[in-house]
Amino acid sequence: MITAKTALRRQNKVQRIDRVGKLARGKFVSPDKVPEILRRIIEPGDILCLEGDNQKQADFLANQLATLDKKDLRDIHLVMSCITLPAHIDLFRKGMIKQVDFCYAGPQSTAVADLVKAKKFPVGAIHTYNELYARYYIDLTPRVALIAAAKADRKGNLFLAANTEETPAIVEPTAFSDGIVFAQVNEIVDKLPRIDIPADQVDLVVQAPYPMHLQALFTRDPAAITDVQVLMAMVALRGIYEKYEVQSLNHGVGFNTAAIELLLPTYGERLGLKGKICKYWMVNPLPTMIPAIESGWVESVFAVGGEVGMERYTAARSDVFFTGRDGSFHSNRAMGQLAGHYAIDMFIGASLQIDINGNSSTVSKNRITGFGGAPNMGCQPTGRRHPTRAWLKAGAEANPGPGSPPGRKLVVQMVETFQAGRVPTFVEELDATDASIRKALHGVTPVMIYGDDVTHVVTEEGIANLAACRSVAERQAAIRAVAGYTPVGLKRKKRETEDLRARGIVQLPEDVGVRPSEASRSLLATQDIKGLVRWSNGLYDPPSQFVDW
Amino acid sequence: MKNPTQKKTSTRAVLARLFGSSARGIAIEKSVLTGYASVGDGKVCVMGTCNGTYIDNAAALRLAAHVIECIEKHPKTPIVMLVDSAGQEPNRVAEMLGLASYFGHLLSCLELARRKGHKLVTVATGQAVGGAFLCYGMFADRIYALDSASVGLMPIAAMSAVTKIPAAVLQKLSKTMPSLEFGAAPFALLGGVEAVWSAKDDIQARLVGAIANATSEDNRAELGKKRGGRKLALDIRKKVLAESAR
Amino acid sequence: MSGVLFHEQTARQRIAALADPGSFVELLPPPERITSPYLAQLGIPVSFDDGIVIGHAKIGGKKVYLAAQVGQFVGGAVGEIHGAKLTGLFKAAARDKTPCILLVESGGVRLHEGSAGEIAIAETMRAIFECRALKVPTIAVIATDIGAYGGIGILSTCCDYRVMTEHGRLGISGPIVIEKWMGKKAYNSADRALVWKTSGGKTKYLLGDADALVHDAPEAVRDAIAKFIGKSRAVSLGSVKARQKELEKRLKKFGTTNDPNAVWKGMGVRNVEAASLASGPEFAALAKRGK
Amino acid sequence: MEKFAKAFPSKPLPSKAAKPWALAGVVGSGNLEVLLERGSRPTNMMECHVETSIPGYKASWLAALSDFAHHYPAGGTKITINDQGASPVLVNLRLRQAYDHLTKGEK
Repeated sequence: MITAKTALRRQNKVQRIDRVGKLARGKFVSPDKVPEILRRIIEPGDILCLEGDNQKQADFLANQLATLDKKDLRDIHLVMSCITLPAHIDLFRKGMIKQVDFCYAGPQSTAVADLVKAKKFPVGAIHTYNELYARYYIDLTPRVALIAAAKADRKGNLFLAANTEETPAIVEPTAFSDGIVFAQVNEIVDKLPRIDIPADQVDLVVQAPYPMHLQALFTRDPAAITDVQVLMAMVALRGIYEKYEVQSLNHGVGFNTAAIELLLPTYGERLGLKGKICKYWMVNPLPTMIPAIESGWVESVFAVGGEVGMERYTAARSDVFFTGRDGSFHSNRAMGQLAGHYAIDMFIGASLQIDINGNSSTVSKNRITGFGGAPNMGCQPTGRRHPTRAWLKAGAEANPGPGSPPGRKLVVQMVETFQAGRVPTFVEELDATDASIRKALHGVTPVMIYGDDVTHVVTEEGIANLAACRSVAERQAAIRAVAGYTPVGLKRKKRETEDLRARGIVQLPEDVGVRPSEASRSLLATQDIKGLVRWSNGLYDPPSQFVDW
Repeated sequence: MKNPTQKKTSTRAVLARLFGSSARGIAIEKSVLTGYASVGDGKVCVMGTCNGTYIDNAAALRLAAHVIECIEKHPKTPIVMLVDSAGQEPNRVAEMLGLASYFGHLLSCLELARRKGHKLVTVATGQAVGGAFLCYGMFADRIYALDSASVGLMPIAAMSAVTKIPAAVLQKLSKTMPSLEFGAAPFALLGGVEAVWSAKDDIQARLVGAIANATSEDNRAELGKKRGGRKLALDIRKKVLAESAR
Repeated sequence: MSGVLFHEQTARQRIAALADPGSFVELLPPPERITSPYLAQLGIPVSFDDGIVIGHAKIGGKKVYLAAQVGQFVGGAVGEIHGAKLTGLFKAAARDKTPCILLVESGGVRLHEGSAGEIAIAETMRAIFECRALKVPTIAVIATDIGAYGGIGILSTCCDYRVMTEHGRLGISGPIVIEKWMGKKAYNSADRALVWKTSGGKTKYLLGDADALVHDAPEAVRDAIAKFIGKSRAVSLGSVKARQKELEKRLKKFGTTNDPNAVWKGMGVRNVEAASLASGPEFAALAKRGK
Repeated sequence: MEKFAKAFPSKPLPSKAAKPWALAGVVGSGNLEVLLERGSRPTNMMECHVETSIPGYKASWLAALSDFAHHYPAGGTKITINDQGASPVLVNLRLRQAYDHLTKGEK
């Protein structure tokens, strides 16, 4: 038997396609033939890439793959960014996977933790997005890639609509190494609105019986934003955005940052910050940004992915969003992550756990979530050379030595001191340091953002400027000072806190000009989804799970 | 919730026990009862449910129509309401059409009857739970239950499933809090039914007495306090009345 | 408008916003600590008002009795104390011939207290009709997503008038219960657009089960209440016969459709999309409410 | 459920308090109600009673209440809390709201 290892790649590819034979008409196959075709084009030992990030999923192909068994397919080295679907989990339960390299396991994080415990989840490594895409070009080049597109034309050209996301990052390394690219599409048409992937790079196409799965991941209902989150948002706006004149930035997915977006047209406007901050964004088309965009705050938005319901709005605001000639929204995950790494003043995000050194993680013994893209942006790009005001100002505070870059990206962790149910956010030691997790990850502790990269921690208690700390002990004291009534916070020493406050390393809300009693949801540009629809002049179509009228 | 229990054999038997041979005047259509019968020397209007059926929009309307007819054609005739219903079936179309309003309409018709001098007496014959009991049976002047009837909010197992409180905990508490217990007897302790009629009783005679003694004064809170099953309700109501009169 | 959303307010804030300034007098106020012995026994936090604030106040100078349920507290559900406060209030209203307004926010009977809550709802229904027989106006305001469900849904339909906002929901069985019963295909409870088209204020207004559809603002709710406290709706042979006809017609016309849009169209909404976006009186203007 | 009580030294409440009692917050998931009443003795202590659905956080409760007693003149008041898992920041916010209602009659 010829295996992938012994044959020339190109010859081997021809053989695989030959095996498909009459099951396909040219490139096109019918849905019911897909399991058999997968059986014929995938060989033991293959590196198989399944497209699927936290939003867009080649779910039809994944579901068909999961109908196969170990006797059909085995020893697969699975590479994919997000383990999201029950079908993905099935592949492991059936013992078809010999190794997996991935980034993130959001909805399946509990199932993944269980599989790890049962030793049925042989992890190579958990990556960040760009790290994994980079490895597709180095040592994890896919032999077969199963991808998803919105539309194909009769030649097999693909249109990716608003959700380009990671498709190019998968297709290019696969197609240019004699791998097989198999695309599921929602529709086959005569003429595409635009060509995102040329037919030349596509081997097989199936029109899926149902449209690909798209998760509305970035929609945050303003109704769920709390007064405390508004308080934190006000503190961040004054103590960081205003102070450093942050012009280019990324926002994580969360209610904290949604509160900031909704404060720009109200509180931000009152502070006279329009035009001074928040002009250039690397962020998905967040519905909560609509009021700021409509109020003229935003120059441009580049995104790693689309967002369900924002299609008409983004098309209408092509002056702000990147769009194709046809007017439809364009995203690119790899390029977006790259932009978020090198070209922004600030990354701000939340985390489930932060230790006394500022390391953060979303992993616990019972939930292995992984990383996604946050660490690509929430880190110091020491390869950066271009200056901006924020970068230089933050750099100066960090008092760089002769061997360090002069600037620093602002990497901000914004968290409440407690999670729901009085679970403390601040801990002495991360759950992620658990021995069994470290063992499964070959000795690596799954830290989301390293403490050394973090410049500020914002809580409802105030701001800790970690970049300005001069020692590990000082950094720990600064974190305790804003850790409130958590066990970590209760250990703070009054005098130490007062000293840090005198030096501006710790700032309470009043120190940055925020009165906590002012913090109220009524400051938000809108308090519900309906308001976002109104701000968009009816162009935003919220998914029906968000419609409460 | 459970499927309606089918007790086809017993419906006519129950009607016969209550109304003797005059039960022939009661029609059963899709488990909804409407008609007229005799109790003692007097004529009564009979309406209600059987077979543990669900009450939907149409059933509520048929019951309401019967009450209206009784008001128009048989002034002051006592109305006997029989209850054997598992409640309303959870149904989206029924909700969309406003099932609550259909029930509210049925209650309005009964209220009109009361104001026009009809006595209202309920006998819970089978299941008397949830919305089905609220939408007519519990609205009577006086409410009675056969001891075989399943009366109450819901059985402890169901309560446990919804509240996530272990059934054993609820079971134990129900010893001192009859409100948590399911059945005609604990419901009577709360004042929710005037009396429970046993199999040995002369039901027809009881019904005669019930109709004769019915008044439109709602006495349930008083009964609940007297019987010790609902210790707080009456005093709190009185307190509200006293404080608001100040 | 003040910009304050009615559905965002707490029960106490709602009362403060509706009543003439300083006019509200609470009955059985929190310092009396009349809390549920059932919840205490079950190890569930109690509340000093047991989830309902009651009292009297003036609205536009006219005395009213007011009750506001606290939806956050065990879903606003009715236990023995909560229910007794409610019954007492309507009885006081009947005694004093003073209008009674219930700001509804309740899933119905508080299961943790078993049948006591169910009987209390039945008793309150009797008290409501006592008011109505005396031409004392009773008004239910349903303006939040917790809405009026279960026994409280039925109770709300016993009042003279219902004031709703588009966020309010009125029904008996909630979407999760129905989904469990009929399956996700028949009713996906996460499809909130469908949930609101099924039980939301707009649909209820179109069908005539809500008497006013107002903006989600305390001033708008107050204006609607002010309009209704001067009138009442007698339960008469004529009125129940008319209602019987109306409900029969409704069942015949829409009883076989699954599609709430068909109901909207059938009740005179020409442009469903535009109507979906419109609120309160603007919605009412877009829909010539069918008979 | 966990239940505890403690009194904290606090400067006497200004005598011109607007109301005899004030209530802030509601009992609900992640929320609490704070009942603040005048007329407790001695007038240089703030008396606190807490009932919380999440046991094990007594230390952080006491620290938060102690800080409040330190920052606000609340001597001679009695605070009673029904809690369903509120975070300390929310506890603080409710205490302040109740205090404002009591002293200024604000809603």
